[in-house]
Amino acid sequence: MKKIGTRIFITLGLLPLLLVLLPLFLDGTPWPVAVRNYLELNGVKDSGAINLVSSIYLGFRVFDTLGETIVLLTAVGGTIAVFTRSGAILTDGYYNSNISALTDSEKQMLLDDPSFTLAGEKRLSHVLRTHLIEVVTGVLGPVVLLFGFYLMLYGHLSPGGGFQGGVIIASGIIFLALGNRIGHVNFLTRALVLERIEACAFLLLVFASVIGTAMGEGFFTNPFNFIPGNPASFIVLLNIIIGLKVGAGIGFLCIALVGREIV
Amino acid sequence: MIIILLLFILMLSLFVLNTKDLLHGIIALSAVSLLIALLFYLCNAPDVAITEAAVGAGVSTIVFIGAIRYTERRDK
Amino acid sequence: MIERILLFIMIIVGFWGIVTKHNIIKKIFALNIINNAVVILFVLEGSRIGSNAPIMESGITHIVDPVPQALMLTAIVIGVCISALALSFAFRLYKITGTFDVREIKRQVHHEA
Amino acid sequence: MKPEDLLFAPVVLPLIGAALVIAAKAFLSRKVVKIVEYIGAFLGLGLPLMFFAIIYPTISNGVVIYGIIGGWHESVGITYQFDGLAWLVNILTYSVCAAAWIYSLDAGPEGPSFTSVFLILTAALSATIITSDIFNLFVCLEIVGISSYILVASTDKPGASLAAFNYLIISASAMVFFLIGVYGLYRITGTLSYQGITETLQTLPDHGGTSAIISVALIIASTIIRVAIMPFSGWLPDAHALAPHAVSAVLSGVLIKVPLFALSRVLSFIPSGASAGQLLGYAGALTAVLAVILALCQNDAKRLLAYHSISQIGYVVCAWGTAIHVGVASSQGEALMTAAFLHAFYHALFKGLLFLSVGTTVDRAKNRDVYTLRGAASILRASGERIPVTLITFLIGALAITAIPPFNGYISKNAISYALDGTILYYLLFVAGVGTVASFIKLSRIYWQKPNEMISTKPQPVPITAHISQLGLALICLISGVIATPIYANTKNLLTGEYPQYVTNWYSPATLMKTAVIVMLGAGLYLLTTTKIISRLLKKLRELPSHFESLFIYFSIGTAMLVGWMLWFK
Repeated sequence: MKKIGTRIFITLGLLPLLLVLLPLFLDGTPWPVAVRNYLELNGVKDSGAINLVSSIYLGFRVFDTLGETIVLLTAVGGTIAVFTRSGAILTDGYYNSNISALTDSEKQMLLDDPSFTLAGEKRLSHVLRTHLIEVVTGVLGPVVLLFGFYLMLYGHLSPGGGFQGGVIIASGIIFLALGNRIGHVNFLTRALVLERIEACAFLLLVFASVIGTAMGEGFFTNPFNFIPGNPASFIVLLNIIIGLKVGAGIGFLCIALVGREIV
Repeated sequence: MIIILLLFILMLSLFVLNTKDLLHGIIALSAVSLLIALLFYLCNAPDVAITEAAVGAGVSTIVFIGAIRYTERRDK
Repeated sequence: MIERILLFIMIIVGFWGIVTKHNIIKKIFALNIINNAVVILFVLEGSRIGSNAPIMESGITHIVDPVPQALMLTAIVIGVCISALALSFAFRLYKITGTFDVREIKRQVHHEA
Repeated sequence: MKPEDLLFAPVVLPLIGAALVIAAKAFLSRKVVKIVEYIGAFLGLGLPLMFFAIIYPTISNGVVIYGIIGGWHESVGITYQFDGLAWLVNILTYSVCAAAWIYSLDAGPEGPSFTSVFLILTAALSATIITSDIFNLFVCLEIVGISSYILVASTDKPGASLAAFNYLIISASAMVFFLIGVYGLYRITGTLSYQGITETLQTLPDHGGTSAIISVALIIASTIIRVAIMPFSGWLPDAHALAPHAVSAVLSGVLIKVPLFALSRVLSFIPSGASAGQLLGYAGALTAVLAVILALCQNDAKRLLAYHSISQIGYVVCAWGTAIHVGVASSQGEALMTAAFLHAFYHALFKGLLFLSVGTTVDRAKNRDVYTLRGAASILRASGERIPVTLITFLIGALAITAIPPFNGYISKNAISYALDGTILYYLLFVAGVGTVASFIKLSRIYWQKPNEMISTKPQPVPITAHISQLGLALICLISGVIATPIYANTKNLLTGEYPQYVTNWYSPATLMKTAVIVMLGAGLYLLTTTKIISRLLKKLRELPSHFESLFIYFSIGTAMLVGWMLWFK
């Protein structure tokens, strides 16, 4: 009885905000076209990128993107720090790398306790399932990586871009990690390597933002303006930097999260 | 078409919030993300569609699973 | 119009979920849902004014508005970052208290603090 | 290099520092990282102060620097604006952040991760006030938010994680409503820059009508969550009380004020922003009173200080909102705006100082309960503090917050009082002043008398860095109180473009009399709270249950009230 009373009370409390929102959703003012028209005429000429979303994301509003990258960097660092402090041990790659230090029973436990089962789930089929995952992801991993790099490098010409490419690269890295046999580590699936790539890319991004200042063009302007030809070169550069940073960061996060925890 | 997709998204969202099993909720949430990506593709927004598919269905699913992996999956 | 009403219902559902669900993970689900609803709102409404994707290959005119799309790229990423961080707090609280129920966590933490 | 590029120094320099620290952490050994950390902190927190000195002559001549980042066309680029307000808020940010970072060197959370997050937070706070683009404001607020959640949770206390989680969930869902507000504004204006929005709304019939009002109200409400005036402040006490001391100082000193001043640009979009200012002014005055009553109930020393942060931000919001209501260009509005900023700045200094001093004390005494901790002065002496630095700095902070001359709180609180004289707000703030005196008498009791229990182990000595930062802040509190007249004049010039016509006499007999009355009433109130009946009542108030849901219900009702008020008093 008391529970129902609380429910009604909460609903009544939330109602005002939702009522206030309603007029905003009913408002059928036609969507403004001024910016669209401007971009249709001048967008490609100004930024050099055929993909207008890319030209906004990395050209006209690149300062937002810098902020977004910082949010990602902080969130990845913070998430991993909080997980680590709560007793999760970071491992290199998906499986614990120093397997030789374990006793036989612990090894058996590792083999028995499969990858994608949750605590308390006991089924026999899981062993087969891990083998399936190992083979398929191991083969797919490099292909996914290739696709990620394609998206990253062609972001100014076709759908895609640094961020999307970066996320696909991260999934490629996770595929590689899942495809590894126990005790094996790829170069790309080591936590330290990913951390270093991310740190370098962030440093490069911040410097890329101030190169324009040093060249006398202004904050976050294209420093390659003196080269005649395609003005999209700065967007390509930013795409690569952001792609590497996002790929390494998210890959690091995911590997840290699904990495085996032995506490 | 868009309305049907939105109805599906809405139903799946309700399922996400009301299921007793958190793992089912996570999978349904990634299905929501995939449907949203499809919706964006229909809305002529391929860039956002790629991002939503990669981030919503990929990364956030992994993060969610990583969080509930060594905890409990039942919502009592 | 109908689409906006559906999105409005989605926001109600998400907001109601954040407030009334006691399980922390479900609160984060609900946060994801309202974030998704706003992202759809921007992109959907921004696409009403055109019929082509904003990729200016030769001869393309009458494109949709690219600005909301670029803004929503940022919003999607920020949303995921926030939910990852929230999940890490949830994990830590679970390790401390052994439950995801927000009332139970509050009681236990109150005792310890 | 163009001269206006220098404006981005306070944003970019901390970012460079943070990037260097992160890179060093990934590549170098631990000892070298420490050195890079110092370099990064100097780059990020020291060099910008030099930049502010360089730019001061230009800004004080009333020059406002506009521009578009990257030099694109104005309809697509991100605009920025650097004026006197931005200069002042940046000074506030950097002075407190630098002191808190020095304090954290030995006492607080340390290490490269902390330093990098801290530098990122500083850069984002600076960008919040410089930007003049509504979506960029969203991004900046999100960076500020995400780094502050991490900083709150960077201690091992279990409560801190819950506090950080509550803070995260309420402000993340508020930011969704911010985005809906951006949607509404973009739909009717088609632009995102402040100037563009204002100009387009002026051409529309009825200034955009209901949609514009709702959008602006949503943006205001979701930003006010960070400012934490009363209906929206449920998350603050836990987060500020349980965070590490250096972080508490920054959270209370800087983080709750920068969004407020960034908001004053949003309020000028539509004419009904003025009536929103009126409502916020009333809410601020009520907050000042209610929060001080709640502070009087608390038994945890840092939680008491956290409630005082809410109360003092109430003063600031009261003056700020009334200034916007009467019009920033009118003479009362100018005086109020100057007083609001002055109080925000001075509060940042003395509240930072109080958090650091009380933090040092409770760490040595290993007890945070105001009712049981006694004789902290002798405990501090036992820890090797020959000269009672912490005690002195605490007293300076306490005297400043209770508005005793010649410390700075006296100046700013009286500046607010002068400007509000004769209104109901004046009396509300008077009551809040009495409550402040009473609760600081209560808090300062932890230093006197003999320790209740003999401490067997010798407490750790207070590190020198803690002393440096405390003494630095205390010195600024004293100096800025003594030379108040030129500071007031220059602040007024930066905010409004003209110096005051006549010199205010801060030490007039009437004002001194009023201070004496407040102190006496405060002492009386304190004596009253020690009686049995009242103290039982206070205990009841303290143990009132707080629900998670109430945060959202208050947010909902508050937003609806704001919209209703703005629609009613167009």
